[in-house]
Amino acid sequence: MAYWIASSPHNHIQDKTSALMRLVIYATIPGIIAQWYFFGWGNLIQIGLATVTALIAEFLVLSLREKNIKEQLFDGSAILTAVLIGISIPALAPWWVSVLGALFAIAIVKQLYGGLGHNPFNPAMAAYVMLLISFPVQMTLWQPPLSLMHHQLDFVNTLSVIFTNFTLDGYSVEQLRTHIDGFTMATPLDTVKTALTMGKTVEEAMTSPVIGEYFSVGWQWINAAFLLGGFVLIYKKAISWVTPASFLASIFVCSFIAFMVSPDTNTSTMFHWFSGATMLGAFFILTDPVSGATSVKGRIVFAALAGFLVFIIRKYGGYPDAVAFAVLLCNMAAPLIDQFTRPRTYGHQ
Amino acid sequence: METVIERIEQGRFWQFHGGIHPPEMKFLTTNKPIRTVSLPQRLVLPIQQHIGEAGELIVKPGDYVLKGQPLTKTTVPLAVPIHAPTSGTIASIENHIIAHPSGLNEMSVILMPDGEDRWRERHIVENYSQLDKNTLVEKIANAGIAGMGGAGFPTHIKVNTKAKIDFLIINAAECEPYITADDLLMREHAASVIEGIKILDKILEPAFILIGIEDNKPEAIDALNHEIKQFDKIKLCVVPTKYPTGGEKQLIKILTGKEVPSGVLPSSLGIVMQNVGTCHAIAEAVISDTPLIKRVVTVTGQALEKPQNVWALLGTPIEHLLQECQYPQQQKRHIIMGGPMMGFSLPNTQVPVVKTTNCILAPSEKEIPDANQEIECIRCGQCAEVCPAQLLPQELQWHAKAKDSEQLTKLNLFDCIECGACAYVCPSHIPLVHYYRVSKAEIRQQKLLDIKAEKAKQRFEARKARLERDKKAREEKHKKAAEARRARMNSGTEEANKEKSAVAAALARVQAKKAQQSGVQANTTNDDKKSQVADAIARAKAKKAGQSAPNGDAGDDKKQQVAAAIARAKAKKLAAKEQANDDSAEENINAVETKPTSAQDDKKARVAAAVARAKAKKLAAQEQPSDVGTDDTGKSPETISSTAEDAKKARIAAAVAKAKAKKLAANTESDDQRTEGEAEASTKDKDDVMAEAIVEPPQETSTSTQDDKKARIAAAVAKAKAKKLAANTGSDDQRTEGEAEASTKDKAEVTAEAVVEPMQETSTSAQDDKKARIAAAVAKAKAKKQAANADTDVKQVEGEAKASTKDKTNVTAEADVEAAGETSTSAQDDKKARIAAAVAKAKAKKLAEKAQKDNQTS
Amino acid sequence: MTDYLLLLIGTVLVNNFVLVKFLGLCPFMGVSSKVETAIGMSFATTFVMTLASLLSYLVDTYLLEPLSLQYLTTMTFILVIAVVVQFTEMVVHKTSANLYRSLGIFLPLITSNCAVLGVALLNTYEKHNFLESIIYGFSAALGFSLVLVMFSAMREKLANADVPKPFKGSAIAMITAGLMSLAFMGFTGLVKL
Amino acid sequence: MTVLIAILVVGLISLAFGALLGFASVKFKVEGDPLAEQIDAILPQTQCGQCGYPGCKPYADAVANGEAINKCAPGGDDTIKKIADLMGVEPIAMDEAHETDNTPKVAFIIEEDCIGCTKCIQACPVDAIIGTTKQMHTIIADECTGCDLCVAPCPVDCIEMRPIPQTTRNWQWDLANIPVTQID
Repeated sequence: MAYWIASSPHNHIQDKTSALMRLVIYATIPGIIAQWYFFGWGNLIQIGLATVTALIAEFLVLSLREKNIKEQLFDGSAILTAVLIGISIPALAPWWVSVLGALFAIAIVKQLYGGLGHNPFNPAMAAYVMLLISFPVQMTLWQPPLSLMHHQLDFVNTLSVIFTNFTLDGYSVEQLRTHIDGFTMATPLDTVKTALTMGKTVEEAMTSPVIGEYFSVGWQWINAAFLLGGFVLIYKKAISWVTPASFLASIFVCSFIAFMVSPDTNTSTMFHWFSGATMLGAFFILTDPVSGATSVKGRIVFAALAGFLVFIIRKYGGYPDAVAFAVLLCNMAAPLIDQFTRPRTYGHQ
Repeated sequence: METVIERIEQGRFWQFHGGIHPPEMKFLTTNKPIRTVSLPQRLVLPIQQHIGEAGELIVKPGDYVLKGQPLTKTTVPLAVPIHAPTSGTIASIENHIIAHPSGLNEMSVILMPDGEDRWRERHIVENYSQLDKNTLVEKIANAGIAGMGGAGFPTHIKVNTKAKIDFLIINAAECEPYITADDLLMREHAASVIEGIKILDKILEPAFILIGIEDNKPEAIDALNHEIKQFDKIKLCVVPTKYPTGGEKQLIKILTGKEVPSGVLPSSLGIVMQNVGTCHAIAEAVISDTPLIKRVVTVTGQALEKPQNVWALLGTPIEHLLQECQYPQQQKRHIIMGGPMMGFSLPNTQVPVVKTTNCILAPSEKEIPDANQEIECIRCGQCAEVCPAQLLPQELQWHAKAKDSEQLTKLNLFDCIECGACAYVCPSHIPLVHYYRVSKAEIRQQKLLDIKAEKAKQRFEARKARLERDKKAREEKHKKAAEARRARMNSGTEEANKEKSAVAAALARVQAKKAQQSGVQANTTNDDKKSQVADAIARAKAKKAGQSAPNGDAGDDKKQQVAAAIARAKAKKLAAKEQANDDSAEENINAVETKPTSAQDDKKARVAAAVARAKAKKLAAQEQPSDVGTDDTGKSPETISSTAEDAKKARIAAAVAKAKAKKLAANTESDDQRTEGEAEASTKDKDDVMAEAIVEPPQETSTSTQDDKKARIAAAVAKAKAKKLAANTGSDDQRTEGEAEASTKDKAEVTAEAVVEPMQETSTSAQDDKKARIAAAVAKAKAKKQAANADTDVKQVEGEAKASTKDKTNVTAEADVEAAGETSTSAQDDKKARIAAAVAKAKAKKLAEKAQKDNQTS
Repeated sequence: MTDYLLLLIGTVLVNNFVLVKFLGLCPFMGVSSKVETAIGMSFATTFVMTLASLLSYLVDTYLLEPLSLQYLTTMTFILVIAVVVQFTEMVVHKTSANLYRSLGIFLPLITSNCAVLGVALLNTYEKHNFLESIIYGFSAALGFSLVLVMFSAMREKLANADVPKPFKGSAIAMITAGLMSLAFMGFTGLVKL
Repeated sequence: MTVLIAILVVGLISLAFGALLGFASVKFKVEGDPLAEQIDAILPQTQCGQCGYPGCKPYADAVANGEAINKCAPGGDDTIKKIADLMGVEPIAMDEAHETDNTPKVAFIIEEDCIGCTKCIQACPVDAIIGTTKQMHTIIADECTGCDLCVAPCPVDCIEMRPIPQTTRNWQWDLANIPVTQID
């Protein structure tokens, strides 16, 4: 006659952390589809490569540390990190870039600190920053939208570019990126930044074909898709709405003030919202609970600081899209923010 | 104040932070009335069923008690009596398992009901309104009423507050899932609940009375509304259903918008909260004079065929309730006392129902699945969102796992009400509340230890100061005595010269004794105390080194010997110095000085002993692992016990040697005093460091000279015996170390006995010559037995001889006891006999151990 | 005025003394186990660096240059810094005893802190005028303090993380500092000097 | 010539600063070292001498100027941790020579054997033993710190160290020790 001994409470809601993670992964699907639609198979292949490497790395480290592999391998956190890396690096980056990134993210940034729940930095963004600083060339070979390219990039060609740097009929990535009129196309943020540094006004910068009719061909829809994914997450209570709202609000306020000060040299607020990795950062990266702040007040400060840094680096910094740097800087500040934004306890003043 | 009432009138209430909506599962028992249960075979009544002290038992096993008769009475204010739930005989009062998560046992009264259920005489009170406040509170106290909501705080204290009460809040929220006890109670006994509330109103005279009830109990709300129609002071507040609305602090926040400051009772805010069940019990106690002997318990859970609310007598084992509601005999039994959120799992079903038991939950497998795997916290913050006390559970569990109590107190761990909401929602299935309970217990334990350490520090300081004061006092006294003596000596009168000659004679005698002793054995008979102590320690260390040599490592052994050698050398040097200033006239002053210096040496010796003991313990520990390593496991248990035995013996030897050294110093001192013959000796302070010294001189001066002579004879006999023993043990040197050490202990022991004997003899009063003679006889018998034992060791007679010695020692042990028994005439004799018996028993025990050690070493 | 501001931001963020110029690493690693000690250390270092850059500027321009004794700069700077640190140590010992004890050896060690000597030498090297060298000293210390306090808050959390045995303690601290400097690379080019 | 000037200048500077420091050191004089008292406050005050010092205060003074911090057996690991935090050093494991199981123990006198020799009373550092010569002795349970100094001097070996029994008041929620199997 064995009695069951446990400490209260005895019943429990049934959702689990792995279900939470899986939900976030499913929420990235609209964004990935938009990316596939506008930029072809590039990112999908990168995501595949990153996921395989991430799982292998996680398996190795977990077996090394004799942890419960079955339980922790497929709890979704490694896959989520891999997916985020796959989405954020350029579509035509060589294969070893995403492999190295996934390896660094899982082995160093996550498992070395003690596995799930102990890593102070967001693994995906730390990997992205490491890759960007170690391989600046490969990491800035951004593929222009398919509609603007005069060469056709089907699956097999993309595969060969990723693995051999050349398409089947011998074009290098550089050639793929040159527009018919001869100049190399870059991301909208990059084009605007180079134009501004050359003293052009924002309108002139906006005329470049990369911008397209609204803010940017392709990129705006990808951001819109991630926004959609974000709303699903908020509705399903997987993430708290506070972080994205505060992040987008702080970007909006900064860019709005800058725009008011000098409309010529500053892009519009919506441009900031729907270009680069803003929406991805707002809903999928800043809301990573492990590396962010925990209390509600803490999250507001955390996200506002991130938005401010994104704006500062985009406007004055050397890198076109600074979401990754801003996230890392805020992860660094998170423990300090936590110490100063503790909520008032019941019965204390 | 007005705003609070206006908002309550409009039914608008405040909100508390967080809260969860677990499945209520109350449908299992809401549609059935409260059933009375058959009498169980036995009732188990723990004497403490409330917060505070347990009452004092006023019944003993075998008494016949009537129903409602009090079993314990209260002497301390924080105590609450318990009563017999039915008439019957008390089978026993013993430690029985109680309703506590630890599964530990506590003192409980086991009552066997006789089935007649006969009440004690009760005087019913028709109109309680003319009773004044104190009798009401006294009635509540005598009825043994404690909070029935779950805490069990004695009601008569809560009700007896001096503070001005604005709100009397009746907690009818019952937010815990599954539990419907209060709901059914309100439906069926709304009248007596309102009576109870009126009694509380009479005692506390609050400005308003609010009944907080959740909106998921419509029938109970109707029943209460019907009752409170003609009593406008009571307001019924129907609050939204949310767990933990029933929490004291949460309900106060909802109804009055006030927050109870941390660590303070709500009465400081002018609010007193009582559970509905308690009100019913108050009404029963005051009106129909029935003490708290039964209560409504919800026996529920889908594992039961017929879950229902029952009137359960206090002390009914859970087994009985489960049988009543047909709990199938299944292999894995999963039983919780209390609800699923705050209840604790029971280690077995013998646990009795107590005053705070409101639910027995027997869930089926699918209702409450087994705890699944706990994984790392990802700081998702859902627990912080639901925490009603607005804490940060994810930070708390991080520091609780790291046992960082300073951070935990900074994060206000003690404001956690352990409601379980955070652990309920945690997606990583971390048992958060369990971590907090463990940390809270650790922090409380640490506080207790700090207080105890503080107290120990003060006592140590006080003791040191006392010893300092005594030393100074003693020095002045000696200085005064010395001047007085010097003044008398040179005053040139007749008795002054006689005194001078007496001093000279004493000096001569001491001289002779020292010469004679130093001749026989260099270090053992040397009478200077300091060298004695150092010798003893050196010997003990050398012996330990000798012992550990066979199995310890060589290095350690060599260090021991070196230390022993140094100690011996130091001892000899000191002895030489002592010799030089012995013959000077101021010898007794030196004696005086040696006493205080010896006090320091004594302390140093004690420290050395402590260090030796610590090392001995370490050595014993070292030897144990090395012994276990030996192959014949059969033998190793004895050797382990024997090595532990050696370590203890070594410690005892060191201590006894010290004691002996002190005694010898006392003897030399007593000789001087006798020569002085001053009254001064007897006035020496009672708690002088040399306790024995006090024992001997006062008795000696008071007994007649004749006894004096006999004491000296006995002392001489003892000394002779000791010398003889030392002689023959010296002969069998080739015996192993253990043997020699055993024999030296014998010698020490014999002298210890000798010490005890003269003390005994001299302590008899003058008129008891006969008794002294008997005591001497007893001493002689023991000495003879002692000698007999020593011979058997020497001859090493195999098997039966040892058996015989064992019998003999037992026989002699009885003999001692009888001998002591015969002479027990006056009370003093009795005491002396007991001492002799104790010493004999200790000696017998030691002999038995030694004998047992003999047969393994041979 | 704006270029003073740019100098300040540039020194605090863009060429942060600890994470970009890698100066003052030993107190950065040594004192950062608890936040209170880190804050204490930050105040002490800020006080020393500002005062040291001020005095070294004066000694350099009004003593060494007219007598063309430039070759003595390093020695005199070290002398100045030693004096300032000794003075600070007395002040700290007097004002708060437990801060003095929790800093322990690292308070006198500020003398040998390369950031302090670094700021003095860089002042002369980059020909800062009087006001610039003070701002430079102060902002260098501000950068040092900001990173030190953030790093100590992180290390306090890392102390209880389930880091593999060989990496516990300063190994994981080094890696974290590496990742932090990675993040600070984002500020490159922020200020066009 | 310039070398002379250089020496002069450096001499001048160091003289000036020397004066400044002299003045400052007088003004900021600090006395006493509160560290020893603070360490003493952490120690469990059992005065048991197992650390090799005749009491807690001497051990605290020794630790203040350099003695190893892991010699306090009754304090166990958390005392070491507290001293390490106070001194800002790495906490080290308990010194195995002093390793004793520091489950809290209380001395107990077996009444039949006690012969009233008062030796244990003198040995007890906190006066937790009541009794005079020739009278029965007993130990005040909640004053006794379990330092085990009284066991040795007793000639009839009637004092034994008993662990403090676990009651519902000091139970510490370790569910593992309930003798019931847990089924996952």
